[in-house]
Amino acid sequence: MAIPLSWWLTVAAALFAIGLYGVLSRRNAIGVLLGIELMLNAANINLVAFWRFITPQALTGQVFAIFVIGIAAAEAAAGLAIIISAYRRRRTVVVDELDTMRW
Amino acid sequence: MNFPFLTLITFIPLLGAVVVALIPGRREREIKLVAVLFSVPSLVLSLIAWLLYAQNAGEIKFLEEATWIPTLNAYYRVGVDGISLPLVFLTTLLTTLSLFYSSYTIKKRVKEFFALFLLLETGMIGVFVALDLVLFYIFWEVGLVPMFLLIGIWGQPQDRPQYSAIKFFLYTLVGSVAMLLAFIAIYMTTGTWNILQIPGLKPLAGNPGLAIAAFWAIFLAFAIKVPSWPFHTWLPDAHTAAPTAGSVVLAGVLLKLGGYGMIRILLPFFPDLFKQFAPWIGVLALISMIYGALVSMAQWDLKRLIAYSSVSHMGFFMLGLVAAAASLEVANPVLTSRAIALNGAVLQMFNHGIITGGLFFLVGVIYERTHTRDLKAFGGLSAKMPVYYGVMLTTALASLGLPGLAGFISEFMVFRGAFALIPTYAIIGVVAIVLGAAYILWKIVQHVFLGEFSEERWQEIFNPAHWHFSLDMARFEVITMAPLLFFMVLVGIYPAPVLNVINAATTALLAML
Amino acid sequence: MDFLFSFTPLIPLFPLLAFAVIVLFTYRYNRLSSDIAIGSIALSTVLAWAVLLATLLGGEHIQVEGWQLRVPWLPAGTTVLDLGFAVDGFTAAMLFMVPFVCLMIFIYSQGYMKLGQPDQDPRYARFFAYISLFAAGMLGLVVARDLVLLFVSWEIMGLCSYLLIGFWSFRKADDEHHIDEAQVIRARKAALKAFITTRIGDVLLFSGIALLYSYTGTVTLREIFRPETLETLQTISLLGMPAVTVIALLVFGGAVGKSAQFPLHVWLPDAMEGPTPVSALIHAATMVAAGVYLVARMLPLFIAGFEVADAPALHWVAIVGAITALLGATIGLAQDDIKRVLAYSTISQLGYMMMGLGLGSLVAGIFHLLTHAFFKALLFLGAGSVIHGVEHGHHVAAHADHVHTEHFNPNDMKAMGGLRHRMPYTFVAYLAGTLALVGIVPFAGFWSKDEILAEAFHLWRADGALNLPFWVWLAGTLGAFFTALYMGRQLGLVFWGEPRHTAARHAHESPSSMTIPLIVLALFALLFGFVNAPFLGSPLHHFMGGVHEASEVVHAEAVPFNFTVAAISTVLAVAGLLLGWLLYRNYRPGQVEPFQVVLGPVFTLLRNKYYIDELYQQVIIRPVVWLSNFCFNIDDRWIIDPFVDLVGAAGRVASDIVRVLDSVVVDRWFVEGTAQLFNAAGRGLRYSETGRVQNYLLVVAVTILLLLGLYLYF
Amino acid sequence: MEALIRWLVDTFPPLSEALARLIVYVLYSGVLAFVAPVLIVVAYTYMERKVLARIQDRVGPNRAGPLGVLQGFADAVKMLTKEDVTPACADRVVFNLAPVLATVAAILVFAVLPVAPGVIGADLQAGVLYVVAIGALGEVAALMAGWSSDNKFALLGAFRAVAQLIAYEIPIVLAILAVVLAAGSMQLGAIVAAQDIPFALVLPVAFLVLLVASIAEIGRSPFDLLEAESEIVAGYHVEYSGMKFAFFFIGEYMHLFASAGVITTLFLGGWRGPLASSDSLLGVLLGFIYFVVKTTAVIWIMMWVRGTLFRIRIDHLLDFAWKFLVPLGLILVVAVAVALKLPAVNSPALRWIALLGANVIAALLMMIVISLLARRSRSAALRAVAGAD
Amino acid sequence: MAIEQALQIFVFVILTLMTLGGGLAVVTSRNLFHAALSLILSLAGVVGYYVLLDAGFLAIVQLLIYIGAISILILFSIMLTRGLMTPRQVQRNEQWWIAALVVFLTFVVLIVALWQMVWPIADDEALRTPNVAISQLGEALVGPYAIPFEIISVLLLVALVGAIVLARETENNQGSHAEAGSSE
Repeated sequence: MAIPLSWWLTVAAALFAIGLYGVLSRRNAIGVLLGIELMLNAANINLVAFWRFITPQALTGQVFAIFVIGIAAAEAAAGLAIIISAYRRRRTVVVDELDTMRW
Repeated sequence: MNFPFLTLITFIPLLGAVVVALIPGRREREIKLVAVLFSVPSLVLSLIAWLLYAQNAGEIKFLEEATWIPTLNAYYRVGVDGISLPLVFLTTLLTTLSLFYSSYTIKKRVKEFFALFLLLETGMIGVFVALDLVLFYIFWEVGLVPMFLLIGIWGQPQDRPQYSAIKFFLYTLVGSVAMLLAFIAIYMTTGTWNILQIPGLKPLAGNPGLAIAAFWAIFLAFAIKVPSWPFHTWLPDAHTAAPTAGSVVLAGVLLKLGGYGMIRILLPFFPDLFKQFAPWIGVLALISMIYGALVSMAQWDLKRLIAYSSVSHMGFFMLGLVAAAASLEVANPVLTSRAIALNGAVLQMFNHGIITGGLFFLVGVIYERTHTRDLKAFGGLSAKMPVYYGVMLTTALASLGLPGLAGFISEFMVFRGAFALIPTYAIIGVVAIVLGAAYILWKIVQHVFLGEFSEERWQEIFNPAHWHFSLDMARFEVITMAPLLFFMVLVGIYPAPVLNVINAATTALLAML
Repeated sequence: MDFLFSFTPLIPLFPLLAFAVIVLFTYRYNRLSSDIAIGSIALSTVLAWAVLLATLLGGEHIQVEGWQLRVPWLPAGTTVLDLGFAVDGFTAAMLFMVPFVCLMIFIYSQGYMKLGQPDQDPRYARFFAYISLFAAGMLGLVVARDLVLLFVSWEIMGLCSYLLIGFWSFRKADDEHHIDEAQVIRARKAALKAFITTRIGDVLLFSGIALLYSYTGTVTLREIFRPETLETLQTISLLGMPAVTVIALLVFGGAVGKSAQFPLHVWLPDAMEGPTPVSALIHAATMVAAGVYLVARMLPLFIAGFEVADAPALHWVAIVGAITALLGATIGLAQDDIKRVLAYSTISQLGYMMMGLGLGSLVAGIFHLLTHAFFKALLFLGAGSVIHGVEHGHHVAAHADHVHTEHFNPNDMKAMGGLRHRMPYTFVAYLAGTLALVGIVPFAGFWSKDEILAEAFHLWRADGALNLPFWVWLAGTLGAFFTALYMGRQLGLVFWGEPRHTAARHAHESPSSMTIPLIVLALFALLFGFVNAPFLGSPLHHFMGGVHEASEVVHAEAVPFNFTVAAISTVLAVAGLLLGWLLYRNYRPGQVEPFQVVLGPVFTLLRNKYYIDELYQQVIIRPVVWLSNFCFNIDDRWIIDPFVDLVGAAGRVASDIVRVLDSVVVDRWFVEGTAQLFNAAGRGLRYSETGRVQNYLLVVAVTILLLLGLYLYF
Repeated sequence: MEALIRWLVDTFPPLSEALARLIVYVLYSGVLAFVAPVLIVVAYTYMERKVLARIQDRVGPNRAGPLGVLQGFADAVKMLTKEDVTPACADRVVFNLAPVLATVAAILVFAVLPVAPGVIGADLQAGVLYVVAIGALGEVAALMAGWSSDNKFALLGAFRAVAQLIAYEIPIVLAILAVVLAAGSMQLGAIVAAQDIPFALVLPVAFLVLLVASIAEIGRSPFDLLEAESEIVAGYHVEYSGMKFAFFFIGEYMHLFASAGVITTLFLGGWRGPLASSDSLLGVLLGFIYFVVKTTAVIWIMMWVRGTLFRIRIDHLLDFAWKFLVPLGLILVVAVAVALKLPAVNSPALRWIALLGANVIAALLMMIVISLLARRSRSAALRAVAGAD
Repeated sequence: MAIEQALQIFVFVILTLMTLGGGLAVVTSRNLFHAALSLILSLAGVVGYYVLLDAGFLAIVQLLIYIGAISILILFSIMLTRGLMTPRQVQRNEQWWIAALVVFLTFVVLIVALWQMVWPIADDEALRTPNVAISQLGEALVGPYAIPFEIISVLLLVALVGAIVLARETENNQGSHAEAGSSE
């Protein structure tokens, strides 16, 4: 392998940070969701990189990456359903305006 | 087996109770749904545990052990064998069905009802799985409170629910206090609370007087719960007053706590004393059987009738137990006969849970429609409610021990053992079977279903405005009864799946004595 | 041919399936349901006959040793209880009769329950479900290899009899179906009576089986009859008797209940409240035959007891049989209901069978069982056809006259008369059945009844003294006379003379679905006797006589044909028949009955069935009901409960005192103070909740950042 | 392919094996990306026109070249010389990317198709999964096109396209899953190798499901709702013209050929046929010919269907996928899995019979369920078909 | 070997540009549709990463599920809520600068952490042959990882049902809103 582990981890960390920024700063709920997807992918890159470099004979890393993808699918479906549901009820997907839980 | 089956089975309902308690009381639909859903994992897990339990191994499985109260030397120690496993399954099944049924019929203080019911389930299962006397005692008491409240709050006003609830509570409490004292006495001599170890240590062997006192103290606790004559009068009141689901669980599971205690604690701890006193206990069993049947025949209240029939049927259980405990000199392999008697006794508990639970559901069916249980008010309903008739008839026939249905198998085994070991008792006990047929067919079937249907009388008791489902059994009622009917037929036709498990455990237990 | 035996378990299965299918699925479709029921029993018949054929062809070995199949069923301690099926010559003989008669009855029922007609029975499909289950029970009984399966089938039949006798017990009284309220109540009582009465017998049988299982460790018939097993049973003593006798008596108790023998016979006549095909089913092929079958099956046990006891169970069988035979025949003389007469006739004929078995002859009893099944089914179905016809006549008459009629009972023989012209097929068939029942050469009943009497006669002559066989023979011969007498009376009342009611005048022949089974059964009533006719070499003896040989206690040779016996009974039969016919041929309604003129108060006694029902009511039922109320009062009002309440009241007083103390100090100060503290705290902290998820998330992120930083720093 | 590499290394010694391999694969992908599309589009548009014409009792193209064979080139020239219009409010970047993506998606499928013995771009372990995954790119392209056109018909077309493609992707996956179960591998090469009996004969129901669903997936009549002229003009590519439209057009025919090729590979034995083998050049050529012939046959069936059936309604279309094909596929997969695990199945012949049985059972079960449901249906026509009234 | 390594590094850099660039576009783009398309770009980069990391199966799965399913779903829902998605709208909330700061710090901390860490890299032999067949993966999923696998399945089912329930519920509400909505 020409590329050392730390590069991968750095890239993953960067992607994670970008995603986190999206989650924290987007006003739009779908934008938040996009950020979450990026974070999940960052985690996945880490998992696969660890698998590749640390335990290449074991399957754990790949298996967990698959689980993460599965969870991401579930999360996207449920999240979008919630967003559309909220949009239909409240006519908005701006996160700031969805503050029913406020004191 | 590392997977903590029993802990999960026992405590998921408790978690459910907490969750239900946290839902706002207005959200009745959600509360009902959550409660039912939280009772399902226990059911599934207990079924899985049953299937995983190696059929022909008699020993305790799924053992879990942890230090709990070091100062008391008390452990959190749970495990099941073939005797408790069917009862655990029975508990989870009946609870799930009760919750499901109640989610349609309970209208008042929904949240409290469901939370308490789940708590009750934890208490009941805990008794069956506990292998430590302290734990056993605590679970024993945990089940008491919710039941007390269920009867007191949701009971029918005309049945004096508060009176019945307090009666139930005090009766049981008297017994359990006596039991606790006896447990402490046992601990003093053996130094352990471990139910599995105590038999080997011969508790109270050096002090016969105290041993006899302890024996009767523990017996009192269990006999009240079973209930055996003359400690049974709480039963008809409690059953009558309790809401349908409460009656189901009361008859289906709570009575089994006593029976289970007799087998798990009384018999192994004091085998010799049990043998010595077997004739007396046998007499109590006979009185319960025949007296219960006779009183049952005198009832005009459907629920009371079934309540008394429970006394009679649990008498069968005691007879089997006595037969197993009192091995007289008979010229055939005693172990097999004793095992058969004990198998019959355990199976009788299981069957009684299924059948009488079903009967109480069915009483609920008619009560929810007419708000009366007076046998004289009905008549000719089979034409009006054919499905109800069919289901009730099947259940009633199972109760009276018709071959091909569950009740017969256990009665046959009990009497098979009793005839071999205590023939005189058996011959007297047979009378109860005839009486059973009489009160069930004469009172229940004939007065409710047969005869002429009178439209005027029906108009008096049935107000369509209060009943929103179909007149004949509604779908949720059929769904509630379906598993019970399935087990009645299954056990009646092919009892081996249930009996294999029981048999292995009872054989091991008897071999140990 | 042996592969045919593997079909044996299917024989009871088909009707059982029919039951399940009808009850669960097709109960809304009447024709389909009855077709399913008839089809299933027809299949069973075919299979049963195939098994019979295999047994016939299998030779001596199969007929004696039989074929069997075991299924492990009930784990019991270290052993396992098996269930199973078995076929031998005896079973095969029963398999010839049972499904076939059932088939005939099923076909007949289709007509009787008025399929497709406007007044078709509203629970038509259910009826077929029940009779299918009934047939399944009987077939299961016959092919059972062991006592448990036998008992299961036995009880299923009990249940079916309950359901079917009470079949008309819960509908509104209505004119359409000629149901009045009294009949509804009667049906319901009869059903309960049948079940409880037979249940008493069942419990005895149950005890017997449990004892047998306890002592021998097996419930398999074949194993029980092993000589060594029987010897063990002979040596064990129980209640002062050899165990084998006790068990045999208990088993016989079961048979007494099921086969309506003397002390427990009361349910059978009341069972007439069910639809007529049910009566035929109960009386001919299934229910009552079960008791006789059971005794015959268990005959080695009885005979083993015969050898060791002072008062052997076998004698009790004969005595009870003789008493029943006479009792039934005499009561039959005084009944008006056409079906009741036949019912008492059944009781009496069952007595004959028990007599035969009580004399130790398996074949004699069973032969009579088989022939009786055919001709009694025939008679009942014939009676049903008559009732059907008269009912129809009543209907027609009521419409024609526009009179809303007085209460009319279509079963009343005194309302009939002259029906031989209106219902010719029924009449011919009925006549054949009567002749067979009475025992006229060459009808079936002659051969079988004669064999029982000859057996008794033979045993008497062999001994010489006035021993038990003599009394049995005497009772049998007298019974034969009475049988002829009441049948003559019935023929005279029903078929001869002028119609005594408008209904009888308008009666008509029944549909072909009813008459065809009648004709077929009539043929059997005529011919079936020849399967064991002495001059043909008693084939049935050879076929099933050896069944119990393995147990080394039962003998099987046929008693030679005895002309004296035959002559005496035939002469008496002919005389009785003629007498009854002559006396009642021209009976007019309202007239004093000829028998009453002759017999006086005895006739009243007979008419009231020796007051046995009333006796039971006073001696058994009322005390039990009283006792149950007494126990209840002890429980609830007098002793136990009041004591409990007293204890409770004392506790309450004590608690009241403490309560007052508690509410002031503990509650007011501590508990409420704590609550207020937390309340205040909660009010202050609530503003941190902005309700925006991203704010919260930011907090989470900052926290994680801090934690990570801390982790790195340290 | 390997043989070619070996030949290259042997003939030009300075070439290392890696380099040779690179050259060969680059050449192959060049052929797939540039030559094949043109040939396929020209050949099959011509074929389609001819076949449709015959079905409609016409002659079809007959002017350009002998028998009109050059018609395709003529069309191409016309299309390339047309004005390239972009709507004013369009999202330009996305608008321009969409047709490229559509074509690329179709071409990418060829990378894993074994078109001749030993000739395959990449015999991936998860080959069939790749085929399915690439299909998703087409959906993205449709969405992009529809959204960026800023046209309500285009957007509706895109919606329809995505709903339809997603719906029919599931039966495709299920049908392929049945094949994968039967073959025991997801590698396309191995699947071809497993077909001693073509899977169309072993799993006829799966074959039919895949055929029908493929027609829907490439959006041809009777499932051409995404470009139904009478309803939404031309669907998602209504605003496209000229070169960009040509890309969509090429993409469509590539997709058609790719789908038919997948069906051929999975069900008709791919390149297999008498004498076809990777040993000799002749065998390879023969194999390629078999593949093309089989694929053309499948395409012909699709054209036949197009010429015969009329377009169905959008809700029926989705109902058909979700309520018929998906359950059928599920039942089929379960039945096939059970059939393969039956203890008695221990010889190829028995396997065949068991699988056929599983197919029959699945189809029957589905029919029963459908007829039961139809009896209860609110639609009188359905009930009449089921014979309920 | 050197060529191959250089090639790998080249590809890595391209992919990183795709991934991170796409990611930045996702979180900064004002046009949500573009953001979603950028997400696809970014995810495609991750696909390439997987290929580079010899996890071919994962790459295909990523392609199938992220690009084929999740992205489509997101695009779809963006279109469904299009009325509010106009680019004119401000897409950052008022806490964006705090978020940026925190994120940057997080990134720094992460980088520091992972560069400090000594990773237990496997030996060369193992590194060279990370050969994982799909069949092994499949057996692992139904073998040692069966319970998590089942839980994931249940989770997916729950999500499916939940999504449907949510959508349906709103549809019912839609019915009651219909009068109000029609006037728009």
